[in-house]
Amino acid sequence: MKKTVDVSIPIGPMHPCWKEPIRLKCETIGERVLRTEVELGYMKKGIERIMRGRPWQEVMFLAERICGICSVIHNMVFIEAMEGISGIAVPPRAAYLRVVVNELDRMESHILANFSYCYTIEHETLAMYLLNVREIVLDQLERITGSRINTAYMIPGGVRFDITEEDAAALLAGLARVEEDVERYTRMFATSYLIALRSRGVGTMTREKAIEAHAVGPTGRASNVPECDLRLQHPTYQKLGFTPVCRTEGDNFARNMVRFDEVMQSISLIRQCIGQLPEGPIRGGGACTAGEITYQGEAPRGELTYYIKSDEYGRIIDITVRTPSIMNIEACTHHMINDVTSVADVTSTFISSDPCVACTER
Amino acid sequence: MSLLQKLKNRVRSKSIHVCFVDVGSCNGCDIEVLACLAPRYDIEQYGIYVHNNPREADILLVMGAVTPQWVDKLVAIWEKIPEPKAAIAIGNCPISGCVYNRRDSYIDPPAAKHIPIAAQVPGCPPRPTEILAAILSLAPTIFENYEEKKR
Amino acid sequence: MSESIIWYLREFLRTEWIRKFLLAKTDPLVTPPYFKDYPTLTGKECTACYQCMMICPAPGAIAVLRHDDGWRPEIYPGHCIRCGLCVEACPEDVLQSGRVLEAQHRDRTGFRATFHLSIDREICMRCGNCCISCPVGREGEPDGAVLKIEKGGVQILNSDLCTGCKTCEVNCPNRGIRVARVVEGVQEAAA
Amino acid sequence: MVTVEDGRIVAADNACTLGEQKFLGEPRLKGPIQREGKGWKDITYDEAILRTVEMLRDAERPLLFGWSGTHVEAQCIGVHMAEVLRGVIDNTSSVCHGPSILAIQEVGHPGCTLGQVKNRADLVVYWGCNPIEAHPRHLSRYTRYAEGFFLPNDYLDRTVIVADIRKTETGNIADEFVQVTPGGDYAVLSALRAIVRGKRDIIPRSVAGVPREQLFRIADRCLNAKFIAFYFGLGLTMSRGKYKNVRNAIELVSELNRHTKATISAMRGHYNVYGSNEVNTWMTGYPFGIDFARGIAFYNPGETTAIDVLARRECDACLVVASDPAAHFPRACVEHLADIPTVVIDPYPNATTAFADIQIPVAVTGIDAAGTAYRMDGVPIRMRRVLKTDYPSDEEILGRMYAMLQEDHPP
Repeated sequence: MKKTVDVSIPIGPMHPCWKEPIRLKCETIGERVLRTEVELGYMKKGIERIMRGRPWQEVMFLAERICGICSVIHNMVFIEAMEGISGIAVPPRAAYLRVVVNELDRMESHILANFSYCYTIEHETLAMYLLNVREIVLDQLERITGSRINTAYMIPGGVRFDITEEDAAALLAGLARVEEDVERYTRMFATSYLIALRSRGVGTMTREKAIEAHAVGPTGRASNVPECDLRLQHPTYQKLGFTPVCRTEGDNFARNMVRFDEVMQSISLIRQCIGQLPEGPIRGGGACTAGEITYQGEAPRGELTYYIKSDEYGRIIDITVRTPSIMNIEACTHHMINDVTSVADVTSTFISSDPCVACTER
Repeated sequence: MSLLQKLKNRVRSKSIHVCFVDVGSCNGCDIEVLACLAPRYDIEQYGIYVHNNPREADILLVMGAVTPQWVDKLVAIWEKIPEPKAAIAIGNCPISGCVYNRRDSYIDPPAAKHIPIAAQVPGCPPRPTEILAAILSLAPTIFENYEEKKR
Repeated sequence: MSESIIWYLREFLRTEWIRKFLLAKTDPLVTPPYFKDYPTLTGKECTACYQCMMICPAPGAIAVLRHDDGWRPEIYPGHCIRCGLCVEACPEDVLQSGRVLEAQHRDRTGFRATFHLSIDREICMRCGNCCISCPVGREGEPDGAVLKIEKGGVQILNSDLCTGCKTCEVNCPNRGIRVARVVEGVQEAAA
Repeated sequence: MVTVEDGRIVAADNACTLGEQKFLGEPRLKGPIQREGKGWKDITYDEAILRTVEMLRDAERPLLFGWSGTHVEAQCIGVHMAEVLRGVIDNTSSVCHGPSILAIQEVGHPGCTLGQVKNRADLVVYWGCNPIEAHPRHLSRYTRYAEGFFLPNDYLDRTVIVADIRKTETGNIADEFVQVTPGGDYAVLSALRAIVRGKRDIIPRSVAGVPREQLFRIADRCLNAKFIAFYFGLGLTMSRGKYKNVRNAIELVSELNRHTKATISAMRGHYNVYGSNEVNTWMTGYPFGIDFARGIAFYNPGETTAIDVLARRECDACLVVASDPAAHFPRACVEHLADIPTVVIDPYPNATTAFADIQIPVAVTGIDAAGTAYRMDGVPIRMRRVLKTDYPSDEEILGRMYAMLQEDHPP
């Protein structure tokens, strides 16, 4: 009998590269990895179940705690979906502030993803650099919202806190520091020979495959699928004249570079927002009512969809969340990890698609 | 107290190996523990070294409301850690289940139901400084004179 | 390769880097003033209106307790998620956390809420947990209660007295009673 | 407070679903009925009493069962009747908290009244019972939600631990829920005793499905409490181990009493089952299952209890008072009950009616009859009557029967 697989190697659920519990089973021949299977289910808490029957002020926090890294976008999509149901208008100042906070969150998430990648390929210097830059971003987040993670900034009809002149100035100063540093680290990443060895041409996914697997977020955009950026459909981003970042290589390197570029893009978006920030109120009021909606937004990892049905008092009757990571994990196992040359590349490729297990399993 | 014991106390309080396990959190505490690694907080200057092997750890950081998948695995990980050891609950989830602790959810908090928890760091998530302070304040008291206490 | 080595040399020969390398010092670990920590008491008098309990999104995080010298809200660390909503909801400014109170005064923001009680008579066991645990009307006046078991079921006597504190909902063993809290964030126009 | 319209109660205030059903009542019989062929015929009270007395007179070994749903005065007469008849008298506790009583006979009963619990208990343990469904107002009147004198913030000052084999509705509102594998109560209680004794190191990783750490937590909660009220239900008494479980629970409580104050009580079923035990005890010396066949009171659970008497097919006439054995007894016992002449004295038709030859409707104590009843904590309470109806009370019916029986056996 012909032996097809030498050994099946499990990676995880507790593994130094994974920050969250997930298990990969790699079937290998020699060093080569033939297939990979993902085993999920270590984080299932039943958040959608406990959301039912609750008003927005409780569901908002549960939505936020679907994922701690991209908490702001979960909050934003949920709140904007509730506003869509109830026909609540957002004051323009609040809409711009939402973009500011959302982009800050995207920055910290992208920097963290790149940190994880560098950590996984054992480039710890760059990893620590990035982690330190992330602290500056978190400082800005804390300055505006009062907390570093799980900010609870948006409420139906507006945001919770206004931004003062000094805060805006401090924010811009912080962003300048971040910009300078990230620019240097991007150069480091792009020119380093060692990183290139581990990244260029590893885990390649073509545009066709990406569309087939419905890859979203930076993973999709690295494979030249710019239309997967849902910020193109958001009214505030349209006003800001947003164009997505896009690369064509579709390998680990491209995915990280897309995230670096998006950090730079976020900085410019925030600057634009602060520059154009209209005067006026930050809360418009308005109570949540009954209705049904499917609403999407662009999370740091890609397309985030909420389906919500509510009753007359704005309590959630039914809710379904589709998070980006599930598409990316599938795309990763079927199209990227296939036939990589070593087990070490499995972890780095998997991390490069920036999987978020807490999002996926809820 | 023997000289050897004094030496052990000294060494143990200056070299704390930490292993962390995420038993169903939202990631918030996870990344705050990661942030401790950042040069700003620089966990290693205090002699705390993070790595994810329970067999060489002294302190287990537990994050997350315990999901059914982890109930037995958490105990297994705890028992792999060599003595002297301690577990710290990071964040609200292992202390009370946080916002997930409602009827119909799948979780089984608190973590103290499954393994002995020596200290708790409340917060959702706690700041890295709070995590650091907890580890630093706990470690010497737990490990001090371990051999003598055991007797 | 060579380019990379040159690049690395350039990176490490920057004066800033060398200074950092030799005189490395971690930033002082300070908690910034704008951090929303656990709410603390301002010393103003609590009127036991239960708005904080109404808006609190975490189970068991806050409770308004009776002390010898009056009412006082108590925050339970380990349950509290430091969202600061109670600070915003409190009409008497009893609590404060970070810059929340200050920002609220500056922006004149607040919450407006209405409450609707509903009872599912099919599953209600009339155990009376809701009626007894309801904090409203416990002091003295007999007509001040929101709920009472009367005429074969839990009756809502004074729905306008309900503060939405959701004690009844939490203590109902089988979801027989529900309190809908319709909250909207509002802002007064700048004067 | 109840609302009365046209001589019927239409609504009751402050009553749970179970209590309200008691007050509203199902349709009651107009008068006594006797089985005739496949149907029933109406008879008068005099006829009914006469036939019952005849039935009991003719019986070799009559069984007088029930008594838990009636007042103390009627129970007294019941005991006298059993003595005169040299029959067996048993109450529902033989299929309910009988094992608890056996355990109490062995090791005593550190109990207290519900008023003490209400005012002092800061930790309430419900073991193997589901008060929300069986005693819905127990939590709100006496334990968790009641405003205690020493506990100004009632439910926030109290902790509730629920131990059961599955998560019940009471478990939903408990502070700590302990899931014990079925039949594992003895082991868990023993482990807790060991922990309270300070022998933590001998506890295995998990005891009957309860992790060691959780046992430590519970024990610590108990040791740190000021006053513990421990309530157990049929989940403890009627699961494997029976009275040994209860004995172990009582010993855990006395163990805890070395550190703090702790009391234990059973969650009794019928409103006056405690009274029945009391009456039997003060009159005969034994709480239930008393056999007068030898002329003196003889008590041997497993021999003189209703189930055993019926299962051995010894008894040849049965008087059921204020209870429903057909709904709770094993099949063999009910089959025998159908074979022998049976008289039911109960306000409402129930499952036993289907096996009875005569049913005599009576007034309900607390609604249209006055009487004394013992609460589950052993406090006698005089119950007043709210309605005036023509139904005779249990005491009246049984008194007449006893008077007739006494004529046969002059003292």
